[in-house]
Amino acid sequence: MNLSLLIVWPLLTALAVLCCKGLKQVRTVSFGGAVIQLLLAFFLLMVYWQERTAGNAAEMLFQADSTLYASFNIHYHIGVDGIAVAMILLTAFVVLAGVLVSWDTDTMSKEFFFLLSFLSAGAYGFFISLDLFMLFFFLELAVIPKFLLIGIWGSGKKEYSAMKLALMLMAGSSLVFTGLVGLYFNTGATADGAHSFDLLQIAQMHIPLKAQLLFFPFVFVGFGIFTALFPFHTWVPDGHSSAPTAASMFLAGISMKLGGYGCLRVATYLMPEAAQVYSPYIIVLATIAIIYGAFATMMQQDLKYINAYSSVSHCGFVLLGIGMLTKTSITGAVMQMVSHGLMTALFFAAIGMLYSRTHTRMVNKLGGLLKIIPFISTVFVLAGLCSLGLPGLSGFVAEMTVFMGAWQNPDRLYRLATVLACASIVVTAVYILRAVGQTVMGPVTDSHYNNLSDAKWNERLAAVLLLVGIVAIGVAPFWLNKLVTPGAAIIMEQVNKAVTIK
Amino acid sequence: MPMQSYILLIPLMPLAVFLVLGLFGRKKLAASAGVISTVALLLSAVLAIITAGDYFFSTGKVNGVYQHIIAFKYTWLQFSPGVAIDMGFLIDPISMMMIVIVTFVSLMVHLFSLGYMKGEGRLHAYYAFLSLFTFSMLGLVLSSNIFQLYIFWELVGVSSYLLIGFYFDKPAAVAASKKAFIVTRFADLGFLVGILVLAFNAETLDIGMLIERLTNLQSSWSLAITGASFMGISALTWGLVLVFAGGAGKSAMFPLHIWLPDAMEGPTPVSALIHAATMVVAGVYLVARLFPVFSTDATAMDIVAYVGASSALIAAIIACTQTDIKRVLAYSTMSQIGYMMFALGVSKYGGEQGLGYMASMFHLFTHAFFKSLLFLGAGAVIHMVHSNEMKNMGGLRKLMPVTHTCFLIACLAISGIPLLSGFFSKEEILTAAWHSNKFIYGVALFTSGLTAFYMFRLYFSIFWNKQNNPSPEPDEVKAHNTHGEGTLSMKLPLVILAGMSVLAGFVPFSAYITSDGQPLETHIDLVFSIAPVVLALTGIALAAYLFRYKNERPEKYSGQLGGLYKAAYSKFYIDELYVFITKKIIFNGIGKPAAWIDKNIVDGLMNGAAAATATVASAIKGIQSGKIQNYALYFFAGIAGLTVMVIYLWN
Amino acid sequence: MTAAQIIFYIIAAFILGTAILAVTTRKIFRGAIWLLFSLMGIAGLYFWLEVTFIAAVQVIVYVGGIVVLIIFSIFLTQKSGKEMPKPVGSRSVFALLAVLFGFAFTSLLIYKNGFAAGNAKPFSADVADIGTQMLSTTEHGYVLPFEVVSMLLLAAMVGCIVIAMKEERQVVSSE
Amino acid sequence: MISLTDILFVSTALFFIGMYGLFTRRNIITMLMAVELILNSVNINFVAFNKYLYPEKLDGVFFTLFIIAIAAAEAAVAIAIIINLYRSHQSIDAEDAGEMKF
Amino acid sequence: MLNQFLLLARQELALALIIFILLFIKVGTREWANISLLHLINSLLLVNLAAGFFFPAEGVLFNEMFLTGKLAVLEKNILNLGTLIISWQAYDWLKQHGHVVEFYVLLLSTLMGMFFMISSGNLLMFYLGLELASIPLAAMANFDLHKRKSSEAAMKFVISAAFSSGLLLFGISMLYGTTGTLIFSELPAHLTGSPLQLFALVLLVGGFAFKISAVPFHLWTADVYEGAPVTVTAYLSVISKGASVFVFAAVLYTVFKPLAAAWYPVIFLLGILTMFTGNLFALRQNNIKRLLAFSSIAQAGFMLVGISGSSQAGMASVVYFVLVYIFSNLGAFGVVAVVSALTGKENIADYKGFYKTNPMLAWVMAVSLFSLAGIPPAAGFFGKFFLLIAGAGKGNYTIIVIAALNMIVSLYYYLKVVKTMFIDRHEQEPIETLTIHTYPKLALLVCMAGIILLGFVSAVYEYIFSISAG
Repeated sequence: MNLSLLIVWPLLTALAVLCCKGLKQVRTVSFGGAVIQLLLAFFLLMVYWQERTAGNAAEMLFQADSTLYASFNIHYHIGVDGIAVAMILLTAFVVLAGVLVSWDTDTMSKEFFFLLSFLSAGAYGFFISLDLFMLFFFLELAVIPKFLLIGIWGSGKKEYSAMKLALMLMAGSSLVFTGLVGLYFNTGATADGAHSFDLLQIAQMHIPLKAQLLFFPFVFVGFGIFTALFPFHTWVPDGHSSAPTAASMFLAGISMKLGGYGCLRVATYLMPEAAQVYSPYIIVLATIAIIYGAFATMMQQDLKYINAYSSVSHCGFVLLGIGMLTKTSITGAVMQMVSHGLMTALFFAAIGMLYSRTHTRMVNKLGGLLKIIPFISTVFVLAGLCSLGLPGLSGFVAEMTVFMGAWQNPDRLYRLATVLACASIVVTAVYILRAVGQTVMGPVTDSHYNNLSDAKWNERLAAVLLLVGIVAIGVAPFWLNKLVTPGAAIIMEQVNKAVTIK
Repeated sequence: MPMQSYILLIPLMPLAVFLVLGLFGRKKLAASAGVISTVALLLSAVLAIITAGDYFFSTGKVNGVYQHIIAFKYTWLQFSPGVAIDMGFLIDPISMMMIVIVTFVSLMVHLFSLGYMKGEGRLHAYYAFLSLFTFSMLGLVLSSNIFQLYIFWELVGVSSYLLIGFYFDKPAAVAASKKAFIVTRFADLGFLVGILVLAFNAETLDIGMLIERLTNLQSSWSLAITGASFMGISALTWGLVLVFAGGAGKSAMFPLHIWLPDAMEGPTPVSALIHAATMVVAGVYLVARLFPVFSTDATAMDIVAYVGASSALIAAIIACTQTDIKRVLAYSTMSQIGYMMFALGVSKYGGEQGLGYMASMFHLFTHAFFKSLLFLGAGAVIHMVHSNEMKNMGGLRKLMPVTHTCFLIACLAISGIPLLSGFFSKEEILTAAWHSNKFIYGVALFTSGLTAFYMFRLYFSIFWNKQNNPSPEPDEVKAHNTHGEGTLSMKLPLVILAGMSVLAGFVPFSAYITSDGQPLETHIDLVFSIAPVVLALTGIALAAYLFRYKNERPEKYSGQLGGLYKAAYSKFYIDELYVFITKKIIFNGIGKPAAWIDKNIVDGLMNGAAAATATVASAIKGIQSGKIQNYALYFFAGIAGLTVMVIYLWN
Repeated sequence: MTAAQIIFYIIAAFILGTAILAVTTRKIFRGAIWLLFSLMGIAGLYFWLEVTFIAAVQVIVYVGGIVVLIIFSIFLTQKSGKEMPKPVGSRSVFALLAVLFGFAFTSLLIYKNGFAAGNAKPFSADVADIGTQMLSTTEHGYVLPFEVVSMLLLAAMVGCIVIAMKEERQVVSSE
Repeated sequence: MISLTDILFVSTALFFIGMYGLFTRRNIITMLMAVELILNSVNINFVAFNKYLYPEKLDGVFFTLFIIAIAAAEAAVAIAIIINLYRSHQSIDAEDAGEMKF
Repeated sequence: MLNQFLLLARQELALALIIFILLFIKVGTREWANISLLHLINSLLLVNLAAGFFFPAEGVLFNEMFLTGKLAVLEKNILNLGTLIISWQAYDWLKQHGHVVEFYVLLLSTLMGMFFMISSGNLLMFYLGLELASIPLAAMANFDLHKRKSSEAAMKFVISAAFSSGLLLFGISMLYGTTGTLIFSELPAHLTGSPLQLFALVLLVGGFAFKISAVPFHLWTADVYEGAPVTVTAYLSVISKGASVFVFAAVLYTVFKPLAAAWYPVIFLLGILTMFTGNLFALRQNNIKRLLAFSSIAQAGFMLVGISGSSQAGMASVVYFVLVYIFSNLGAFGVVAVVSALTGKENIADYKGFYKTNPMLAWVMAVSLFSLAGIPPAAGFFGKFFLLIAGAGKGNYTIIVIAALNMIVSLYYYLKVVKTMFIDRHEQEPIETLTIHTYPKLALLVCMAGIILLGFVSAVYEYIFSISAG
């Protein structure tokens, strides 16, 4: 399969959207585009399985490589492994759902859907990049559309949030950039003696330990900002809560995953020794994020803040999984990324649906909606249950994999971190049940609510789509596990190959 | 074996019902939901009984020992080589017993609900949740993998949450469901970490393998887990105690019991199913499931025993003072589970020493019948008077003769009156306790007296003791309630369960279910039985004295007991303690500061960085003074500075 | 001390003295005159250095051109005899310090550099040489810079005309 | 004997005198005068270097010539601008022409 | 000789030719209408640009006073292109202006000065080119004849320029005194690093720094940019700066190669100071021209980072960046020019609700600003990336960290403008929907095309890289 299609198609969609007139055309085109994205993603999954079952054991499949800038040795090098395929699937799901929930965006609809498609192109590009330059290119590509999406279509203190998000993400990518340049200059002799940005090539080389130690924090913290690494997570609550629904879904569902993916693919994979050295720090920060995010969530009143802070907590699991440096934990981290992406997108979609009807997101102002708008409320409850790790939904599987993997690391600090992380699922239960209990259960707090109408077809479709993903992972995690594990194994091989320095 | 092909159907039937009702129930199947799920469950129950019968009477026994059979196994999630979550069915005596109990009680509850829930809204959801619960519970008891068990464990918790909160527009129900879930979640944390500890050291999640590796004291796994220690306690103990914590949470053992009384906010049939017969004994089942491992560790066993015994006693004391009939039953449940738990705790593995194990399972078995009967009876009463409070009841024996009789049988059974089922199982427990721990025996004996007292306090308050308050006179009640004592579907389960409560004790239990699978010879020592029976009768007599007719004595005595009564009435202030810890310490002490820190310090750092930049920017604005001569001066200063620097650096 | 030396010192003192006066006097017209003297002094220095052509150009262009231009512009913009405002106090202190430091520093550098003393080789810069070289395209030819300068003068002229030409102007726009 | 260094001291002094003028004189015309002093000091440098050190070629002399020409052009443009400034500001005090700042 | 002169200096000669055509028109009897004049000039400039690409040749003229090569030709073509774009953008402003011919004479003279500067092989020619490139510019800054700010700007520019050229000359004289030659190719052999030479070097660097407005020699920039007509500001910020950067890099790399250890820290320090100062000042600006002025200062800092790389990649990335920068900055200035010429509004606050009324212009502005901020897929991203890689080539990662930090700060004020245009609502009237003439439109189109395509057409950079060796 030609992977470039994954970049080209969303871009074409975006261009087509620009040529449309009126909301109806625009949304039809972007819906069509998103559906085809999803089909492409499934097709990719299929051919990927075929290749793998046919015995193709290459690290990356469907590679394409052409020189872009010969003098800097920058290549257009793309390819996917199981991890990337999983992330691409996630993106396709979230994008389609995002298009569906923004069905009635009537202000500047053309721009809205254009930016959405553009964003998805960036995300796909990021996940298929095997060249650090390209990776960085796609990473930064997404910053501005997010700014505009929040700033124009957002709510509340949207300008502040948009600016904060843009600046903090820029800070993240700046750090990544520094790290990448550092890496680049430490890639000594390739075949032709030049420096290299190529992920696979660099992985084969040995980056000097000193350089690794110097640049690992840059790369990791840089990507970490994207994935809400404590204490650089503060863009998450503000950004998510101000963003329009689709943008929140995209932000939490995909954008934060860029960071996790980067931490894994670039930081850990390319600098395995440094990953070992820094792993205690990662663990500490991740644990703080998990616990502290969970407790901070407990005190929030705004549903979007609740989900945003819980994202901080949940993305902490991703970092924890990566920091634990065991194959299982890394697999778990990737599964958590996918799971959290779907779950949080669903959550935001549900919150968006509630908000568009009740015009409030305050937990204490809502109540009893289960009776009035059962579909939306059920979706909301399910998202909540997924968030608190109900078996049968994706969150459980991912978290448990992280825990299992984490426990394999016998160090006492790591054990403590694992126990604390486990403890957070209790806190998660507290805040989720509080939100669910006050919002959709209890007596109806406002007589206006009695006239609300339940979800329309587009909203239903969006929710069902995401739920299908969540349940597919939750009930049958083995396929995702099988998809991800080889990639995680390769990364761990790299880590284990590196001399243990601790 | 044909068994394996249809054993899958047992849990899948309710699952299918759940899915069908959950997806399509609201619009199309609202009316027929109850019938569909009842029929499906009937099939399940029949299959379960056939399967169990097949196992116990023909296929299960090989060389006189009941085998552990893996009926089905599928790798669901592979963590690392050897460590995987398998979805499998483990067939052994206790799982067979459990599927019978679960399907049977569930069937009774379904039947009862047909009448009890008539006219309620969202019945499809109710039956969907019930089916989900039944599925999860069956999955739990059949689990062959400890993580699989955990998965169903959680699912059971969620279905319990959904069912308790079924009346979701009642804030008390929402709060109770939340409390139940969170408290058990907290306990599950222990279970989870326990699994991690055990699985890490045993390098497997398969229960059979786990037991095999950890009980073989010479194996490398066993050496590793006993060798590793944390805070002076071996990893094995840690793991087992943590796992037990999970079980204690689910089984409402002191001090994690606080959710159970509140859970009575749910519909009464639900209480009968979940909070009497099935889910709450999951903790006992869990310990029993891992019993071979538990039995290798004395510390863990002691903890199990003492937690069980103290729960039994405390719950019994509290039960004496409660006025909400369902709460009385809830505490009674807790007390009885305490019995089962300490029975396990005092037991050993294998042979005569394993009496406690067998007794515990026996009690679990009998308790399921009479306790669900008690709940369903209470449900029938509540259905009648629309209240849970004792003071609104009284003299109902005429109005509800069937209920009255059944309830009486159940009360006698639980009190341990000879020839009823409770007597047999309780005797075995007391015997087991007597043989290993005299202190616990004393506690248990005292508790059994208390049990008789509070059960008959309940019985007399409901069915005798004419009520004094003017509102609903029995006649009026009758006038108000056109449905009288209830439909046949409500009475039938009561009668069936009453029958079971009488007969269950005559099952030769020790022949089938023992710690090591080999039949055990047990006998009832009449002399030994005197003390508990006399105590029980004393309790009943006391209850009759106090509550049979309306009088001033209860208040007088409770006044005399003073502080103790008040403390027991307030459930020993454990709830308040929890509220203090959660609200004051966790909410105000951790949550609020965390949110505050995030808003002010962490975010303040980010905003501060921006503000600092702005400050610097405005501080240096003077350089751009607009005065050309200043510019020239800066220019020259730049040149001078750079020159000095360059010359300095060059040298 | 030879006569040449004495003359040099006199010229140097004259140049510097008048230059200092030119930049410090409070009367602008006098400043222009002091500048004139200073430039004349520099022309004298060129004579002393035996580069007569430069000296002549100095007199013609500076004295005859630039200073006249400056004096004209003073007439245009200033009431004669009016004292100029005092320099800004703090700035003159800084300026003095900067200048003194600069002078000391530069002098030190020049002193330390130790240029070879005396003119070992003969040096002649007569008008004819300069003329031929100026228009030569061969080695040591300066025709290209010459043309460039001519372009510059042309452009400067055009610019001056546009800017300084008196126009029909309405109101001085005050933004 | 007058050494090159002596001449360079003179030119350097002139350079900094001009600079001082530029820094302190508020009248823009006098600032321009100061600039002329600076350029003259450079001229002296070029001529002196040429004569004393590198007499084979007339590099310095030519440079001086071009500087003089450019100084004239510069002065002309500057004065035109000053006159224009005077028209709009009614002042040629450098302190008055400081509207744009920060 | 003459043939060679015609061939090698054809770009300069072409400019001279246009200047003379204009002068003839001016002194001729026929009154030309502004519009037809502008048509003529714009066509001439287009031809001039196109002609620049033909017959590239390398060679030396006049005893190394003039040297040219592929890189020099390319640089001049880049400047030609920029000038053409600026000329197109100036259409609205110039068509009402009374001195169109004079404006173009001055403009093209300065351009010619820059060409000579680029081709100079000799300090004298370099100096003359520099002066030719700056003195007429001072006059041009005053071309809004009736505006106070314009006069003030011109005054500040001319005095600063005179002062800086005085210092530069002092430096050149010292260089001459210590080496005895003015020819670039002969200089390196004589550079010993004596303190006086270092002093001269710093003075020379100061002169360049003044032209590219590096801190602390930048103070004139903001005031002049704000006061001067938008067109002149654009020219100053792009063409003048670009040319100086080209020459600066070339001079440092070739002439002062022996003193690399001395100038490297200087460039490094200047780069850091320039980035920080430019960005910090830009944060608090309310006038769009002044904002762009400080932004262009900050950009100069980035260019210095590239220069500090002192390698083939350094040279190439600087040239490439200037090309990108021309498109980006002129895109932004083009919008400002149109708005300023048609409405006279130059404050950022005036742009509130701009997207509602002028979506295309707002997009152009936004994309240009993103390119300036270095956000992909705009070419500015590639430009900055290459500059920084070149700058870090010597293993100096500090500068990368600092540059990255500055990219965050700069993003803030660029986004502030974007926010104003796209998000804010104007309380009163927003800028009305503007009808734009073909020329400015074309100019903006070219800019957009450049910004979007330049990054992906890697051949451009690779070509520049291949010719910037040595």
